[in-house]
Amino acid sequence: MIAPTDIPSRTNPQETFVLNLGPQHPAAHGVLRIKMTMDGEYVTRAEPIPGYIHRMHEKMGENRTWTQFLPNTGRIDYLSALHYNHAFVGAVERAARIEVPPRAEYIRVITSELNRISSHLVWWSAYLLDLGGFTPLLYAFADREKILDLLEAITGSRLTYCYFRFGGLCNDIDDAFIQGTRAFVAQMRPRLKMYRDLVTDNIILRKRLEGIGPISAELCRKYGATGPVLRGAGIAYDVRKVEPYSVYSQLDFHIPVFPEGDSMARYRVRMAEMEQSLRIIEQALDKLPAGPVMGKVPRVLRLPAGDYCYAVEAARGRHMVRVVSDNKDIPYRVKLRTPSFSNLSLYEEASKGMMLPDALALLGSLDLVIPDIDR
Amino acid sequence: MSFLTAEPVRLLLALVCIMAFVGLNAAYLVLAERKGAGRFQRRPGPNEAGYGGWLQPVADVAKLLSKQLIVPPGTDTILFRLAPLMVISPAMMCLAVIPFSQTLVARNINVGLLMVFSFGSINVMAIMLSGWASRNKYAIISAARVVSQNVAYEIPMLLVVITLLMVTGTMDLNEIVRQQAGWFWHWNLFKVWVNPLMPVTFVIFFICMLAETNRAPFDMAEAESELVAGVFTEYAGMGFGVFFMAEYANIVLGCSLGTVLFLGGWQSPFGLWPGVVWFLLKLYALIFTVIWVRWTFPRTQFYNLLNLSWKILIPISLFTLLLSSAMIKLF
Amino acid sequence: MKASILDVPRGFWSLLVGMRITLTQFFKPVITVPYPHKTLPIPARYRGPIELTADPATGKALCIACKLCERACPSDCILVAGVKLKGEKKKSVTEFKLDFTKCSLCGACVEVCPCDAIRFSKNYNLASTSKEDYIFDLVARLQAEKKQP
Amino acid sequence: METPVDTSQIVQFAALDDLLALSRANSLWPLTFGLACCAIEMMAAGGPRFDISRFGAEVFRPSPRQADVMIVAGTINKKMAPAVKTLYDQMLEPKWVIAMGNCAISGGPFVFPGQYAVVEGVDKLFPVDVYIPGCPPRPEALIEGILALEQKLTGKRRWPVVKPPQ
Amino acid sequence: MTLHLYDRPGVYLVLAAFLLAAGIYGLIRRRTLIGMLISGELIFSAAALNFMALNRFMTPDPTVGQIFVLFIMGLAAAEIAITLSIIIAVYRNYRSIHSKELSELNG
Amino acid sequence: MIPGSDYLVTGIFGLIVATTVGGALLAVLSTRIIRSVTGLAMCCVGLAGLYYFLNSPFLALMEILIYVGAVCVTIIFGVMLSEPDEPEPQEKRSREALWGGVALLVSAAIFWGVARLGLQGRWPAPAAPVGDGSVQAIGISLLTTYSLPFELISLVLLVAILGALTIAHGGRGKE
Amino acid sequence: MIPSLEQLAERFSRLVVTNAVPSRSPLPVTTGSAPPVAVATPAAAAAGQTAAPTAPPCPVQTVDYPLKGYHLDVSISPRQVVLAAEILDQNGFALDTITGVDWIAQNEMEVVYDYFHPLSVLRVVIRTRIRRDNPEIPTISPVFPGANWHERETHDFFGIRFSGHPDLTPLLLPEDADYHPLRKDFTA
Repeated sequence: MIAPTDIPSRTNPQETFVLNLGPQHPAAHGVLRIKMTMDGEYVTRAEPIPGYIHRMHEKMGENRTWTQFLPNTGRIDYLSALHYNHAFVGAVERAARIEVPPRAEYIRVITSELNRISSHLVWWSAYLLDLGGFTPLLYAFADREKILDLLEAITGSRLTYCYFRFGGLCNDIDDAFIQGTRAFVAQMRPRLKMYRDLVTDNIILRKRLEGIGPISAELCRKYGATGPVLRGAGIAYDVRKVEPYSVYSQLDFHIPVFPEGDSMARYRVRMAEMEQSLRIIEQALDKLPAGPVMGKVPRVLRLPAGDYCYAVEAARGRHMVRVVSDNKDIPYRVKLRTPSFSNLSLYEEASKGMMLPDALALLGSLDLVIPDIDR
Repeated sequence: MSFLTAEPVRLLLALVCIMAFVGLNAAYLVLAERKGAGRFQRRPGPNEAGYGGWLQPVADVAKLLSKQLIVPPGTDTILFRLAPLMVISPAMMCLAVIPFSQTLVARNINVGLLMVFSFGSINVMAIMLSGWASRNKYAIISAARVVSQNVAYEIPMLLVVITLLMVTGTMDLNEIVRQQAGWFWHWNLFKVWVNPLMPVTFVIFFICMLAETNRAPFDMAEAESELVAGVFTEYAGMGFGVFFMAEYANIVLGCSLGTVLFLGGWQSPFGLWPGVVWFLLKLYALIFTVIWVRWTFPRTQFYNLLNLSWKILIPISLFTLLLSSAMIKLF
Repeated sequence: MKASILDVPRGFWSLLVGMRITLTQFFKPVITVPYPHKTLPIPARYRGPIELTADPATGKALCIACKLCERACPSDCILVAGVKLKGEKKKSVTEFKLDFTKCSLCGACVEVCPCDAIRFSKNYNLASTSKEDYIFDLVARLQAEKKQP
Repeated sequence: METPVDTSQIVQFAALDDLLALSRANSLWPLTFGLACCAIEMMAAGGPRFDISRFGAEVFRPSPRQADVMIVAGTINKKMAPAVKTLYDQMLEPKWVIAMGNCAISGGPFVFPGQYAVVEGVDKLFPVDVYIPGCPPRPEALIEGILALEQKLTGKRRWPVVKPPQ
Repeated sequence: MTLHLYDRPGVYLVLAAFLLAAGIYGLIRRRTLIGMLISGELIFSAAALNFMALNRFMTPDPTVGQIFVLFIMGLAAAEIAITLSIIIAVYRNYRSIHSKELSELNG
Repeated sequence: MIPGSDYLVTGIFGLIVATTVGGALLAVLSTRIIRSVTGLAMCCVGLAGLYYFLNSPFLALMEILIYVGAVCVTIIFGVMLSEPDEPEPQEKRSREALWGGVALLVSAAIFWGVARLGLQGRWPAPAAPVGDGSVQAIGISLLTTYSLPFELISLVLLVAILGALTIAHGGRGKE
Repeated sequence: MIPSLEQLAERFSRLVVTNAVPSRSPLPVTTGSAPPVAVATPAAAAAGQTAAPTAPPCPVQTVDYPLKGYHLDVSISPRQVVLAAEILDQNGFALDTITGVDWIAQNEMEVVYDYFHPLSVLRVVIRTRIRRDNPEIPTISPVFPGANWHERETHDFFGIRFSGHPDLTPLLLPEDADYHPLRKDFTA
């Protein structure tokens, strides 16, 4: 509704008109603006214009210490804050060669996977909201509250966790958390089945998503799209498997892949991923070793000069942190490679010639978090 | 001229009553919808304004009335103001012919069914005008959608109603109800010996009714996530409130029609309570289903919606039409 | 062709399944915690705006005004001042200002504090019509708390 | 002689005003407008656990013309500021603004000397009625903000005050 | 007696004449095809009203006029369908529906 | 009979006439095509009222159903697809005025002539009614006396639909 | 097709040899567990704090993944970035990200291209240096259309011009922004 109410200028009817979707638009999931050139209901060109929530994370990385940058990471993609914590913490640990105790690594995996489920639940509900279904949002949020309760009890916050520390975690988990998580896993499975019956198998949803917005594996590669977008195009690329970090190599799970490449495939990938996450959580809880949750860390952190990368599989795809150090206690450069940025960049090409509702269905299926694009 | 002068005053009174009925229904159906949605989603819904939220509609209406009045710049002022009126008045006119009980009908005319459909068709035009007058891109796109949707669903709707007309042989709504006297298998819905596809006809009628009233899953007029607020994007305050009211008035109308045509109207299966109670019971059961459907399904894609009408509903309803004409001829 | 015809009843069935699910939910109890009437338990580790802790014996703030938290804070929202009182080994805090509107609740200050003088409060439901309300004078708050325990 | 009539009229108007204020306070329709992290907590406040609809405030309107209260939930940067201002201008009187979260109050953790992007508080753009601090605030805090707005409108609080646990 | 205006054929006939005149005025003045179409509809309506009025006040069989009006309506619907499709086709090809700009159709 | 209901009925009749006249005027005088269509719709609603007064509720409803529900909506649809607002007058103002004058003159003359004919005509007294003019009677006549025109009209409608489809489709092909 | 690390290293060392910076003779590929610091020269490693700013003497080196987070580190001249992108494109790589680093002390800008392989664990870093006062480098967006946005972003933040880029208007900064905030000498 931002767009001033100008009259479509079809005085020369050959011309198409421009629809400014956003920055405030229900389908923009925040403040994305998409300049749509429309021919009737058909999109001839959809040009995303990000930057409406650029928050200078990379600049902030250069003017505070390594430790002080940590809270920022939880706010880049606030829906999977722990993954972003993990990537930055991992990069610094890699550079400073800090050993992380195994218990901490297992807890990191458990909390990260809980975070992934909660992130996918938010995506699911927001996507259904895009498609006009309101009730799933409420069901998903009810389930998500259970995850938030668990995470809040151990981290102290509900959304922008700052739980991981260089060398471990800021505090240990307790029995209540373990039991609560097991109970949650047990509850979540029937809920996922209910979601399948209520929404996934629903004819209206299937008709809306099947064959809509096909994205080929080659397109993904050319644009660097990762995560469920790439896996929905038939490529089993998952950082947890390809560049195993933390203790993922010791856990048994598989990467859901759907070859169709349409919105439904991306949808199904995420729904299947939630089940895999539950599996990972169960295994990690079983294998959880005893011991400390904090390794040996120097008091003042100075990283050896050089550049270091650390990639994690965030809920939206490959998130890589590249830190450049010049052997000071503040970073020389922090580069955040965020999945939504690359995933959105293919939108212009993928949405050509679609109808407006389909283009929005495609947009939602990319699962964007706008601050993740703008940083 | 007896048909003109006999009871104009009574007619006016009845119209006032209908207005009150529609207004009250609209206000409290909104509340019912919000509370119902809450129940479907396991939350209480509005319950802090007044005891259990009973004053919520009052608060909403008072607020809407006290909002600043503006006609946004660039709009077609006359049409912009006219459109809400055009939306709400036909629905009220149509309710005049609905028999709430054997005697409780504002004006029983022998072409009542036709009346409902003819005035119902004004609705489309009003929504279109409101979209056009807003001079807002979202509103115009939405208006174009609403028209194609309504035109597409008018056809199976009329076909279904014609099927029913063959069965009943009259367009007098009260007469149609009278024919369904007795236990509930005498309702048109279950008259399978007249036409074995009668329940299917009812389902088609219900779907078309949802589409004609622009209710989810066919709410193209106000496709929030796509078109901001659709045709209502530029409307504010009571202008918007009237559209809201019209939506619920249309639902009441559609469900009353469904009750009369298929569910036996004021006929009672047991005869315990007076007819009007039975009528309202059936009416609100249908309305509940409408709400239930809305809070269950996602919105259909626009061309799927047209496909549903042209490729599925119209052929089926044509088939039922042929079938019932054949059955009537044979038996 | 056959598949598309079969699609109609199948699709219709999927709709009925969905409606059955929402109807079962309809008859289940609500899960809302009506906030001002009832409240959720707030976990022990909940991070609210920080507050000073007092020595249970003397009732005075434990803070020694070492300013470590001030330096550790990523958002510069802490301002500490202290004086060295006569007869005491350590400095004691005279001013501890928290500009909560800049805080990101990261916990750096709490972790860096050498004498556990800061902790997270559980003020989870702050709302006010003035933003000056959130520039807390923690020393004054501590004293006010002491007066009316 | 005429004075009593006048006073009674004034009294009546005052009663009407009270009624209107009460109506408005119980029918705050927010604008669908999430910026960042806080928007998720805003959604959670609409969720079944907290259910903002109890106060009649769940009717999120996507069009500013129909909204009464703008919940600024998240950081506003300089690119976004003109758009937010436009949205505020497109809303009709009477309208209110709730600044939710530290970013909306003062730029929050994103303010540092020499920053180039963030607007340091939404009150730099237009008047704000209620401030809800936190990063992000809990949904209860948002409900508390709605109640604070109601208190501002009607002058009294109809709900019990919740003391946070120690 | 003056009250019963609705019982006098003259009122209807004058109204019909007015509609006819308005239609003809529009037909001359309008420069867009759709505008002309609307004026044409007015002329149709004038005829229909005349039929109805005469049917009501003059003829022995009250069904005749109604049937003719029904026919008029059917014709009008057919006319609208065909004209609008022509207009849209013309518009697609010439990007204008102003009658003046269509002169190239002449030759 | 309630006293004063005469006035009421006459008032309603006046309102209907006003709607018809106002609608017609709006339809021909407005420069915005969308308002013209609204005028046409108003005029048709007024006509429906007149039909009701002329003892034919069936036709009144048909008028609304066909004209407002179908014809006007179709026209608006056409308007939306082609957006034809009246162009700025390209000719000289004097010519414009001339055309306007001519149109006014012609239409005024027609109105005067026809209205005079209508008012002055000596209409024979109505004969005794034969049928009752109800829906049933219309249906029976349509299928007996007027079955040939009825079939013809159906044929015309069918051809019109097919023709419309062909024309519109052909237009698209040439894009 | 999944290339092996050795093949790739070989291919890039040939590229470096054929188009090498004149002053430098073709160098062998260093392999295996490189020292934790980025540079192989002992002098630089000893210097510590000034290590990173100097360009690595070895243009193609394989790196121990757990230490750095990538496998192959290639330094090339700015002219060769397109060629390098083409090689990686042919080998089925995908563009991870493009970014800049402002080495203000050396008066140079470093442009870093990260690549990953969607089918295997292979991470390649291509880096090049350009002069800081006239930062210009050819665009690789014809090879990887996804580079379009990354390059725009780099232009936003560092003012590096990508010659041949279709549209360098600010992406994340306001449309009229003429500042480059991630330059080390930037002040608001």
